[in-house]
Amino acid sequence: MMPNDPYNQLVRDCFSDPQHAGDLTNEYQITSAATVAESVAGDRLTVTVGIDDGLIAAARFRADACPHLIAAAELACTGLENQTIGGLRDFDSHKIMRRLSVPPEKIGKILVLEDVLTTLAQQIEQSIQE
Amino acid sequence: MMPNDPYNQLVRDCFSDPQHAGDLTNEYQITSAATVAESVAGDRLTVTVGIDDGLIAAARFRADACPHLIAAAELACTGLENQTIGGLRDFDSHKIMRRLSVPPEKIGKILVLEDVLTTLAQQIEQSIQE
Amino acid sequence: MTDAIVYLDFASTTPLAADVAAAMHECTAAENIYGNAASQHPAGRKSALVVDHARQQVATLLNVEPERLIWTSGATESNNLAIQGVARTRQHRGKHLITMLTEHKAVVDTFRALEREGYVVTWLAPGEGGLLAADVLADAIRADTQLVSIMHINNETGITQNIHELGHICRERGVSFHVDAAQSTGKVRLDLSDAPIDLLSLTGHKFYGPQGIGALYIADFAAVPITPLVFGGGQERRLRPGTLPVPLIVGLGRAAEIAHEQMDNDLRHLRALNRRLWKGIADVADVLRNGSAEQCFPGILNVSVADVNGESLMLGMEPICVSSGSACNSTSGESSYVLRALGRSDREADGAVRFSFGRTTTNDDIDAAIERYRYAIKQMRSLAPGP
Amino acid sequence: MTDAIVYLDFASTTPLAADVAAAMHECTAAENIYGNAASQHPAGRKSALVVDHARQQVATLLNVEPERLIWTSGATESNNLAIQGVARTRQHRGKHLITMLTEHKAVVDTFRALEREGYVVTWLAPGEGGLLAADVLADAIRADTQLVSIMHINNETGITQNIHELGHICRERGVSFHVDAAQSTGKVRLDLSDAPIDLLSLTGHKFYGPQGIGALYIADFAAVPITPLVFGGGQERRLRPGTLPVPLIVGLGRAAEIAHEQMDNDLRHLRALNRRLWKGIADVADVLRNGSAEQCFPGILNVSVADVNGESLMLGMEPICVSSGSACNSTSGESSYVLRALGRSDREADGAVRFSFGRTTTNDDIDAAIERYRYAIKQMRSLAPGP
Ligand SMILES: Cc1ncc(COP(=O)(O)O)c(C=O)c1O
Ligand SMILES: Cc1ncc(COP(=O)(O)O)c(C=O)c1O
Repeated sequence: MMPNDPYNQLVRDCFSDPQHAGDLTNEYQITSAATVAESVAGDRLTVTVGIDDGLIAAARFRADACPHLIAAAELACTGLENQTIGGLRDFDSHKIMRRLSVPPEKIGKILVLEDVLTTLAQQIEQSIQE
Repeated sequence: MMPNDPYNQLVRDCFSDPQHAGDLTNEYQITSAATVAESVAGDRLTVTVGIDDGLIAAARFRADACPHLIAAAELACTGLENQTIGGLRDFDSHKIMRRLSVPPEKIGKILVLEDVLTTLAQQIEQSIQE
Repeated sequence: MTDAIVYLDFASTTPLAADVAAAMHECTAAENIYGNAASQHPAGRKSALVVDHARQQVATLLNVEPERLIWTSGATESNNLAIQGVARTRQHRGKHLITMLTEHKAVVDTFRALEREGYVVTWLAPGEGGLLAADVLADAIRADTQLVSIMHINNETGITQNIHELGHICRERGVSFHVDAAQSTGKVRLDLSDAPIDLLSLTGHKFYGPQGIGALYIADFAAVPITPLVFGGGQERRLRPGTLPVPLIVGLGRAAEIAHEQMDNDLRHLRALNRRLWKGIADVADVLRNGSAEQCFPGILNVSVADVNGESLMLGMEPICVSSGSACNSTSGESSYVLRALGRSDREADGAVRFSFGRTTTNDDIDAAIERYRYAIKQMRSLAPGP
Repeated sequence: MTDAIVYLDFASTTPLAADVAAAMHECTAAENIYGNAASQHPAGRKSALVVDHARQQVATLLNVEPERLIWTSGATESNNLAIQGVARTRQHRGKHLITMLTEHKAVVDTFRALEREGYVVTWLAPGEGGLLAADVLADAIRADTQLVSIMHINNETGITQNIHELGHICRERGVSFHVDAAQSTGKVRLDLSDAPIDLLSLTGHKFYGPQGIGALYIADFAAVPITPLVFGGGQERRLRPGTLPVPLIVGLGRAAEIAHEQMDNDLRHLRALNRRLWKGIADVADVLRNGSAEQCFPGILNVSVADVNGESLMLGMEPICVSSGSACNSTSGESSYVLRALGRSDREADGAVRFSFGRTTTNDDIDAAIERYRYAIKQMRSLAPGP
């Protein structure tokens, strides 16, 4: 990586070989997916989680987005697995942004990820109550 | 000589080793000298001729002037020797300027030479009449 | 897939030709030329001599008299000198100027700056195929129009304007005509000897010459007087003072000479590469070609898809070096205004890739680019959420 | 006497240092760096990296932050950008500007152009020893003064202004201060870290760097906003757009680094050469030294005689390359306005010779110059008519 590279190595790794790209089948007690589209740039992000026994057993994402958001989604999915569903609300996007060295002008874009996770949390809480 | 040299080889030769620089002693039937000073640039040119039997036996110059005028004076002195004194009036400065590739903006300066020779011709004609 | 850099961004800047580097090296090292070309002493005259020679080389390329060329630092400066220069000199006659929406930033931003000063600019939209129709230009010219500036080859699409036809209209109407030929000089034949072109900008680093040197061609100094941008010594007819960068000028001259000799070969080579590249990607689903093969310079192939993020596509293209229509690769923060002026949507402009290639590009380079482009599009699409 | 060229015109332009040439060659040939530094792809990033490094090298030389430097094509452009740039941005506040009569053409002609546009310029004359006294500057500053521009080292005489003292007066009075440091950068210590200098111009080819590249130092972009001369891409904070000339920038950076390391040695060497030269010609009848040893940069020695034609003296000096105060060596057609402002007569200015030397000058070069100067003066004098 060159010092003036807009993407750090973690972004590049997550981007070129995302381990959590894709969807989930209905093998979990709860499978829930949420999509948020950002209107200006047209970025879209879907996150799907599979819940078993109150724990996030698996998390996957799909994105039509810039490399930083793709990488952020990948890191988020990695981090969410084996967490309780509270993790969706406690999610610290700023920590991820620091790890990914997201430039200031892009921080707004990455917040889409928080929106998706919040939406997911709401959906799941609702489906548990039902 | 480089093509963009402001001085052609003839100017350079006349400048670096003028054969007719200097004055004349009174060994001629008539020795006459004239000086013209150009007011703007401060150029000064003296031409001295020695006349024997109506012929210019010797011609010399002194100059505080630019290289083109020095070279023109040298060529003029060379050309005048062994001419009749009519040569002072018939002197063709344009031919010399062509040989010296005098740039257009300098032609005015070289005309100082014509002035000197005309003055000389008048002086000599007068001294013959006396 | 290849891990080595494959450079397909020749429209941005070209590598220095080996012969150009050699000429510059010979000038500085072998012939020990370093004098100030404005000095009359021997060291200065040595410099002036090679500067004159280079001016002749560029003049030969354009088939003009060498005295018509003014050295500048590049096409940005040449464009500014021409446009600001004419506008300012002529402002007492009228403040109306004409250009196109699809010009390079160095033209667009110059006109925008003049607008802020009170000049009135008509921004013509391209018509069919990105071209400016002659009658559209004719209709735009007013009694107070002082200058028309139209680029020759577009830097993003390669679309090539009919500058001769447009120039004739300007000449008929007595309006000065400037051409930004940064992308065409040294690449396509440009005979200015009886072209109706008053001013033309070029830059060395687009045709294998050095970066930081360009020129402005001025057909007639008396007919089209220009107010300088910078003031100082008497260099370049007082239009562009400053110590002449002798090795750069030597490099630009040599690049012009090589371009002149190689042009037909170069063009043949580019046409073959262009066909190969398009053949390799034309069947990617929903791919759009920005500019048709007929009206485009073959060294550029610009293609769009609407359903992938431009920035990610660029990263996915690495280590193939191409240029994008996306916001993130530009300092302006918006997707290509050129492609949008051609009718592309924001998303299509954002998902554009400009492949540009040149004398040293090989079939292998093109094949690597095809493979990578197909792969990147496929990856992006497979990663995307459903509609 | 020698027939080989002896170059003593370092104040006009310096030969490229071998190490600078090597750095540029390494950049282009060995490391194969040619990308557009504004491109985000790998080839572009390679270029951006070396550009950043060079900016740091120049910043170290001046002891400033690299972000404060804008690349330009040279000091002519830097001076114009600073002076026109501040004048235009500030014109609503006031149109009064201050400079000196002894500035370089790139400053003088810029102010003259602004005068034609309606700006009011106060032209300060040098006082004792060519220096501008602090109180003279203080008295000239008015309520509507926007900019003071004073050169550091004079290019004809080497006279060195007290820029710190002058800058403090400007700062006290809230006026922007620009310094043309074309002749001093890389040659004398210039620590801008807490200097009262807002803008400073430099150019590469005066300190063994390449021709065609320079920089403008801007202490505070917000405090001293500048209207650009050229418009285009977003390069150099939009203050100076255009594709960055990467090898030139690398060369300038390396030249700055070398200058930083060698400065004390260089200065010691120049002082010795200066003393040797003056010792060799001080006894020529009626020779005048233009500028005293105490207040002059030692790389320049300017001497006059009143009774010889300047142009012929220059030709007589060949093959020693020096610069003259005479009309014929300049494009302006008048003898040195700088020397006349110092009180020299027309004839004294016309008969001036500027010897300027540098890192590679040897004692033999100086001795050859002494011999030739004495010989030429003798020849001219022996050829002159009586008084
Ligand atoms: C069409 C066009 N005009 C002008 C320019 C500016 O050239 P330069 O960056 O050499 O000043 C470019 C390239 O950047 C260009 O493609
Ligand atoms: C004092 C001074 N300022 C400005 C300049 C202009 O520099 P450049 O010719 O590199 O633009 C020079 C040299 O020519 C100079 O000596």
